Order: sequence, then C-alpha cells, then structure tokens
Amino acid sequence: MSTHAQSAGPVDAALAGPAVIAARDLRKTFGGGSVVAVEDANFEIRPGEFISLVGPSGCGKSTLLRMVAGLLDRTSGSLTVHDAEVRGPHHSVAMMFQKPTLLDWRTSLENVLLPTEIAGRVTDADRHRAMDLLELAGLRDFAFSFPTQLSGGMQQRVALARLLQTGADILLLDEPFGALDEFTREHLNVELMRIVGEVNATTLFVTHNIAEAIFLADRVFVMTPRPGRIAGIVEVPFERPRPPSIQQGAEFNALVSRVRQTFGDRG
Amino acid sequence: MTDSSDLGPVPPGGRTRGVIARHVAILVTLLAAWEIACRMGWLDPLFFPYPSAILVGFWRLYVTQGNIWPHLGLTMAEVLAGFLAGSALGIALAVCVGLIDRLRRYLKPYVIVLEATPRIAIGPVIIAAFGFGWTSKTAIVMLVCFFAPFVNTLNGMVGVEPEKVSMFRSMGASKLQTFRKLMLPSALPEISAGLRLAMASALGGALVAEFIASNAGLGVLITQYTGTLNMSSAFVCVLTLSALGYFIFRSMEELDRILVFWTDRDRTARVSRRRLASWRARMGDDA
Amino acid sequence: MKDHLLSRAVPLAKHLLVFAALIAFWEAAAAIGLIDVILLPEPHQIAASIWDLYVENRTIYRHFFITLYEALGGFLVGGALGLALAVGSSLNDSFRRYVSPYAILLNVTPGLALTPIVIAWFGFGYSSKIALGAIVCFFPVFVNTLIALTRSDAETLEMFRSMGASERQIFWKLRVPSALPMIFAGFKIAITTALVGAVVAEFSQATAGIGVLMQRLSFSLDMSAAIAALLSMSLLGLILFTLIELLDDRIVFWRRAARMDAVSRKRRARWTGEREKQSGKPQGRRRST
Amino acid sequence: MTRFMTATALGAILAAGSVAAQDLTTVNAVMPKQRSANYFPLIVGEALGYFEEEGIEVNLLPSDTPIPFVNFLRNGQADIAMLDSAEVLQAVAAGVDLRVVYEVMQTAPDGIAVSGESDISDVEQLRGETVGLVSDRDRVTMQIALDARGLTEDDVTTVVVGEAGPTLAAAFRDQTVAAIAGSGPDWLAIQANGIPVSLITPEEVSNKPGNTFAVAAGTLEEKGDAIEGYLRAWSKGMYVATFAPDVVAKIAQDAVPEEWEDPEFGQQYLENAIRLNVSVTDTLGGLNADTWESIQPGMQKFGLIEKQVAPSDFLEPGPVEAANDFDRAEVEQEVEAWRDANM
Repeated sequence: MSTHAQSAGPVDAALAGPAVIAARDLRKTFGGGSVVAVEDANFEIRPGEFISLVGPSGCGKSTLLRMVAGLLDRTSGSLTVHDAEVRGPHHSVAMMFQKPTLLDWRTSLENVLLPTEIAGRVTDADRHRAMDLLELAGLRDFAFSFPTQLSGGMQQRVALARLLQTGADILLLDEPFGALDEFTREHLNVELMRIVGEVNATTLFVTHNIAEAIFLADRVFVMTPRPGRIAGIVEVPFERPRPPSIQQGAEFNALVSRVRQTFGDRG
Repeated sequence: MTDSSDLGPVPPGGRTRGVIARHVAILVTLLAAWEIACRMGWLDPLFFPYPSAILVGFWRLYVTQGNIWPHLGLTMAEVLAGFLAGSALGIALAVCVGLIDRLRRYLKPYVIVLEATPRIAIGPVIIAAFGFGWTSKTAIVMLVCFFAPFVNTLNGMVGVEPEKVSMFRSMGASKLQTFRKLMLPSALPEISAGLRLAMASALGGALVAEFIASNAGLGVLITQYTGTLNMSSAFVCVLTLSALGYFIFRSMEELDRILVFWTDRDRTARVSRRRLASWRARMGDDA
Repeated sequence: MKDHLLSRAVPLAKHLLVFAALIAFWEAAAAIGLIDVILLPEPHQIAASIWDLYVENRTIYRHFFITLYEALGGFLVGGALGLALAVGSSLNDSFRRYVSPYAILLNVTPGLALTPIVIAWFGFGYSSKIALGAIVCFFPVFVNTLIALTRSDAETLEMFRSMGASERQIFWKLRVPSALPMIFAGFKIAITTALVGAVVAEFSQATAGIGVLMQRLSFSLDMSAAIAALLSMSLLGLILFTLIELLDDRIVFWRRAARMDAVSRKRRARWTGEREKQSGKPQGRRRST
Repeated sequence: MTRFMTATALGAILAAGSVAAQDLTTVNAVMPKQRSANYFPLIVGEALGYFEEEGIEVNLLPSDTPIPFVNFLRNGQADIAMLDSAEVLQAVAAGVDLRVVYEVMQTAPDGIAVSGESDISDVEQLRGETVGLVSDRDRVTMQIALDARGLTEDDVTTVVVGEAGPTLAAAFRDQTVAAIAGSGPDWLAIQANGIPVSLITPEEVSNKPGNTFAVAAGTLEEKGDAIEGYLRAWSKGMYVATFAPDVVAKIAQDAVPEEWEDPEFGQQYLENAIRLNVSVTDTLGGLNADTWESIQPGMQKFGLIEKQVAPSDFLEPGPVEAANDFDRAEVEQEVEAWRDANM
C-alpha cells in the first residue's frame, strides 16, 4: 500500500505554481437574463489549493461549480482550466454531489470503477487502484457490499473514492456531506483533508457551513446572493492537515468572524 | 390482469404445516360445498359441472384422450412468442423515445389514445390485416404485451435522478454509456414490473385471438366444449389456463428477483458474497 | 400574457402539423395502394363516418352512454369490492392468508373465459356487463389497496403510537391518507379494465353498446364507421381515465404542486374567514345591544 | 406416450398452417367454426383423400370476427367463403363482384325456435313477448317472420342472447325468452344435449337459401379448377353420409374427439348435422334462382338491402355441375373398402 505517504506540502508551496482554474468577469444568467446567478466572478486557483465556497442557499455556489465542471455554459466572461477555456466536461475535473449518486446494482468496488469503465477498458491495475482507494476511504471490508447495504456516510465515502478514481487533479465537491449528521460529517471532513492532501489535488468545496469552510480550506470564497457574486476572499493561514481541535482556537474564531463580517458588509 | 407481485407483508408464520393443512381444509370444504350444491340442484349443471366430473375431465383430457396437449402447447407458444416480441418492441421503442425528447413529445398523444382503447376491439382488424395464420395470433398477443413494458420503461428512464445524469456527464460519459450503464439499469425495476403486467395480459390476448379465429389452442378447445355444452371439459381448459397463468406469474416474480436483486435485502447480500468470491478466485486473496 | 399564449400555441401548432402529416401520409399510402382500404379506410372516409355518427344521424350517443354506464357501474362495483376486501385483509392476517390465494387465482384466469357464466347469473341486461367489468377490475384495486394499507412508514407509525393513537385513529389518520396515492393508481388501471370487461361482454352478448355498434357496422361492410366506433371507444376510455385523474388531483392534492397551492390558498381563506367571523361576533353583539 | 407425440406433431402441423404438401394447391376456406361434425363433408373428404385426389388441400380459416367474410374474399386472404343469403345480397348490392357457386346447407335456413315445452306454436302468439336473437344479424329473420303474421318489431321486445353454448341453452330450457331467432347450427348442440327445441318458423322465412359457398369473380378465373375440385370433394363427402353414416361417425370421432366425449351426444350431434348438410335438390349443392328472387322484397322492406339484384348477376351454376360430376358407385366401393380396413 503506497497510499499512506506523508502529507502534501503547505499552502505556500501550493500557491507557487501557475493558476489551474482562472475566471475573468464570469457571468451566468438564467431565464433569458432575468435571473443573475453569478456575476463578475474573478479568481485564480493554484495547483493543490483547497478552496471553500461558502454562502447561503441560492447564492450561485453550485452554479459556479457546475460551470467549472463544464456541466453549465457561461453567459459571458472567461473561465479556463489548465489554461484552456471550459467547453464541456473535462477529464481533469471530477465532481461529487450532495447525494452519493451511487448505482444500486453495483458493489462499492464496481461503483468506484465506473469512471475507468467510461474512459475505456478496465485493467487489473485499475481494479487494484480502486481497491486501494476504498482502503484509503476506510471501506476495504465493504468493497463487495451494495449501496443499499451501506450507511449514508459510507455511501459518501464510496462516492469520494470514485471521485479519486477518475484521476482528475481538480476535485469539485458540492456540499458532499451536507446530508450527514454532525459527527460523521466532521469525521469525513478530516478524512477528506487527509485524502486530497495525499493525492495533492486542487479542490473546490461548496458548503454553507462557515466553520467547515474555514476548517478545510486554504482560502474561503465568500459568496452573497442576488446577484451571486464573490464578496470577499478570506485566507486561512493554518497548515493542512489540521486537527479538529483547531476549531476551538481564538485565531479560528477570528476567521469565522471575518467571514461573517463579509456577509454583513454586503447585506 | 394486474401486477400483484406481492400482497403486502407476509403474515407471520408463513408456511408452517398447520397453515398448509388449513389451506387444504378450506379448499376441500369449498369443493365439497360445490359438489353438494350441484347434487342438490342449487347450481345449474349447464354452467357448473360437478367438481368430481371436472376431476374426471382432467384425467380424460390429459391422460386417456390426451387431446389437450397440442392446444396447450400452441397457446403457450403464442403467448411466449407474442410476449417476447411485444415486450421487446415496447422496450426498444421506449428506449428510442426516451433518448429522443422530441419524439417523446410528439408521440405522447397517440400513445395515450391507443392506451385508452380496449385492445381486444382491435383484434378483428389485426386478423384481417395479418391473416388467419399463427402470425395474427402472435400479433394480437404482441399488441396486448406492448404497452405495459413501453410505458414502464419510459417512466423508468425519464425518472432517473438528475444528479446521476450530471455525474455521468461530468465523467464525460457518452450518450450510449449513460444509457447502458445508468438509464437502463435504473429503469429495470419498472421494466420488470411492466413485463409482469404484460405477461399477465398475454394469456388473455392469446385466448381472445383464438376465440376470434383459430383452428387450435385452448381458446378453440373452450369454444368447442362450451358450444357442445360439455362443461366439465370446458372447466378443465379454464382451470388449465388458471394454472398456466399462475405458473407464469410466479416465474415472472422469480425473474424479477434475479433481475433487480438490489431491491431485496437478502438477495443483495447473496450477490455481494458471490462477487467477493469471484474476486478472490480471480485476483487472489486480496480482499 | 401574450408571451404565455404564444408559448402554448406554438407546441400545439407543431402537434397539429405532425398530425396533419401523418394523415396525409396515410391518405397517400391508401391512394397508391399500400394500405388495403377495405380493411383500413382512408382518413377522410373515417372523418365522414364520424360526422355521420355524431352529427348527421347521431346514432352513437345511445350506445356510447350505455357502454359508459356499464363501464362505470363495473368500476364502482368492482372497486368497492376490491376496497372492502383489501381493508378486511389488511386488518385481519388470517383473512388475508386464506382469501388472497383465491383472489390471485381469479386474477390469473382470463376474465373472458368467465363470460358465459357471468351472463348466466346476471342475465342478458346491463347487469351482466357490469358484473364482468367488476370482476376484471376488482383485482387492481384489491392489490394496490392491500399493499398500500399494510405498508406504512415505521417511524410515523411509532409517532402515532407515542401520541397514544388508537388503531382506529391510526387507520383513518395515517394508513388511509398515506395509501391514497397508490389506491388511485389502482383505480386508474381498474377503470380502463372495467371498460374492456364491458366491451368484451357486449361482444359476446348484448343488444346495445359501442361493442354492439362496432360489430353491427363492420358487419354491414361499413369499415370506416366501424373504425369511427372504435375511436369512440378510445374516447370513452380517455373520458373515464380523465375522470379518475381529476378525482386523484382533488383528493390526493399533495402530490401536485399546483393543486397544493390551490388547496393551501383555499384553507387560508377559510381560516381568515372564520377568524373574521369570530371577531365579527362581538362586534355584532355590540351593535345589537 | 405415442398419443402425446402424435398429438404434439399434429399441433405443430396446425401451427405451421399448411405447408405439408408442396405440390397441392391450397384452397383457403373461411367458415364460422373450426373442424366439426357440423362440416362433416370437409372432414370426410379429408379422411378419404377426396381433396388430395383433386390436387388440393383445404386451409380452413375459422373466423368469429365481426369482419364480414366478403372482405377476406376481396383482399385475397380467402378463396372461398361460407356466407348466408343476407351476406351475399348485401355484398352484391354493395357492388362486390361475387359469385355464389354452391348451396351448402339447403335445409339449414334461419328460423324461429321455441323450447319444446313452450305453449307457443306460432309466431302469432309472440305479441307482447320477449324474443331472443342469437346475434344482432338474426334481427331480420325475426322481422320477416313477424311480418308474415302481421306483426312488427314493435309488438315484441328483443334481446340479443349471444352464441355462447350454455347461455343459449339456458335461455331455451328456462324459457327466459319466449322464442329465439337464429339458424340451424345454433341449436344443433342444444338438441343433441337433450334439451327439446321446436321450430315455429313461418314458410316465408324457411323458404330461402341457406348457407352458400361464394367466391370472388376473379378467383373463379384464376383458380377455377381448384374451386371445382373443392366442391366435388365436398359433394363426395356429403354423399357418403347418405349411405354410410356409421363411417362418417367413425371419421368424425377420430377427427374431432372433443365432440364425442359423450358418444350419445356425438351421435345426436352428427345426425342433426347430416340433416342440415345433405342437399335436398337432386344435384348436390344446386342453386335455386327463384328463391333468391323471392326473398329480396322482404329483405329490402326491413332495410337489410337497399336495392334488389337479379340472381343471374351472382349465381354461377357451372361449378355445381362440375361438383356433381363423379362416379357414385366408385365412392360407395371406396367407402366399403375403408370400412373394412378401419372399422
């Protein structure tokens, strides 16, 4: 098992490279322009960076994420991934949803192997890799269980393993643990941090929980609704991975207040 | 006929000896009551032959005369062929319609109208169009078997969770891959239910077709026997149909259990164990 | 508003266009001999026959309403029986165990084979058609109701028990409402089945009804009129189905957003109305004193 | 076991339609019912090889559809059809180029029947009663019968009772209707079952052609020989019954065992069928132009046909002649030989 490597580099190292994702004056409207979902989004995300998108419901977080995934077209502006304009789903980007979206008729392992199947033939190496990812997600004993036999948290971990199986270096997570209870959620957040650190992926994480956003991210994009725009960006100075206890510190609380304030400024 | 896959949770004490004995007792009582009612003249022998006469009729039609076999075989062949062709067509068309939004929109009104029409009334027209041969009978069964799989497949395909479709798109899956790996399996429980419905009505369809125009088949035998007022033999045919229907019904249930194993806890566990075993056989004791 | 109308008119126009194209194709196929016009008359002939049946001679109405009556009657009787037996079975385990095998047996026996017996019992009038309709539409209602009544959400059930609800209260306030959608699904299958039952009975023995009309017309070599009668059967099926769907919409309103809004508005209006009445009372008294 | 095997093989043959012998011309004959003692000339002709001798084989198309048989003649699915006189006249009046070539059941006309225990002995007594019709098509029979006694349809109540055996039988036995309008074959089985039936058919009704064989005019040109062969074989089968009913019984028993589960019933049923089938004219299946002429005014009066047509327009006597052109002594000898071999 090669997956228990030491954690990935600190924030500064990640920030050193060129932008993996870049948006210029990005704008998205629905209903023929009557609803502005995202307006004037400008940002650059560097390799290995973990970004949280935080904001209330309907502020355009998911829309932004879906545009990066290539699932939605933008109305105007520019959006590049690896210096190429996004024109549809891209193999270097993978997405995970609030629901586990597992296929009931496949075992955990077969679910994890789905992206490989879609990309082409499945080799034994792929199978071993999938098994390793399940191990990474702590589900080795459940590799041959079907989704209906798993708890909600376990299902999301399978979905997470599947996300990594895509081999994408950009991971988009749309409130992945939103439907889970607090304990499971915190546990999975720690796991997520460990895992994305190990594979050194660039991550965009959507949530409406401020503490969660700060706990996970290198930078927090604070979004406000109507029209959806990025109201401010809060840098998180802690090294990853971080212990959950960090959330009790005064510095952490100060960050929470700053994020709150950013909302307040706009509202 | 309807899908009666199960009649709610099984009452406790499923199949103990006592329950079976009581079932038999009830059946025997019913038969005895029938026999007595016949002998006392409460039931009209023109319509209700003695149960004992029916029993003798079974022996006659199946053993001493053996004349029911070719008819039974023919009816079963019509049912099977019509069912296979009709449901295959229904599923195939539903797949086309399900994949092409525009087709679905414009086809919908016609499907609704056809669905509302008693299919049996179309039977004579089909005989006229396809002639008197085996094809026309099969065509009628096909027609009867077409709708349930069609409607259910379509519903199942359209009802796939949008998140899952997005997930497939985000993985860069082609339309064909999305269909094969997501839509079709997602629709399987509903397709299976549709197939059960179709199979149930296939028997009725074959019977009608044979009533209308045929030289052989259980429907013909029934007409012949009722026409000559030989009611005990006619009842043998009807009860044969019931048994056939029951058998078909049970086998479709079994098929459903195999096809959509993941809806049943025990079956899922079994399949899971089997997959583990085959992985071990293939990849070594890695798991 | 104009936009709204336009957005509805355009798809309708497209539908009509598709329909017209189909008809034109049919006419053309008949004209060049692809379709045997003896068996499948051209659309314009069918249209003429429809005009004749509905407007000129008005022969259809009597038969139409007779079949409607038979199908509805069959549905009501079969549906009521199915409901009653399902409720009985859901309340009593041994009843369910010992009765349901016979219900299944009845279901798997093609109802058509029972026609002579049914006619023998119920005679040559409408009642035998209603009876056959009832027999064939009994089962969908029975099965759906039974399954729906016996499957209740375990947590909600516990919630009711924790509130000290009696079995009767649980039945009326939980089991019945939560079973309604599925019961209606059964009704929808049953209503068209009842029509089939009535028509089949008419085919084998009847003096009037659409089934009879169809036979009579096709026997007098008038295939276009026979097809017009067949289309009337479709119309009848549609009417019956829509009827149940409307009821479904009314009663199981919480399944459709639009209906839910309407009911919610109505209840609010009633609530505010009652409040006004209550607050109006003392006012009135004051005035009177 | 062998019985099962042969039965299965028979089923297979039936299922495959008629692909058995390639060199035989297939004559597609559409008739109301399956093989039965009711059509004993057919099963006798088949058993004794009369059809084969003519180089033809019969593909019986039993049809209970509401689609008139004439349509099957027109679209070529059937070569020859068994029609009643009303169907013939309606089709001819509608402009179908139809030829009546043979009168199959001359003594099987439509009629009015009552229970053997009924007090009613004449149509006159039906005023104010309920009259059953076997099918809607028998309405005209009733109308003509009532007309003969100065009654109209308004003087009675009518109800269609349907063709299903037990229903009709019960109607007779229990006298739920005072009388029933139908045709001979309808009460064949009922009589054979020991339920007494008596006929009160007025002469105006009984004096008309029964079931006929009709073909499309074009078929006569294309397949004339086969049609003549078919009618000749049919005539021979019919002729056998006049001198060897026991042989016919044996053949019927083998061909349609379902009708002989109660041998007494089978015998009765066959005897009635023989009575209906065997021609009363000197020539077997002979056509009677006068009767065809005389029934039309009544039919027109009750709207069954819109206009009258000349019998010469559709009666084609040629084939009847050919059908009677066989050596009767030879048939007798063959039957004797068959009896020796099989009975």
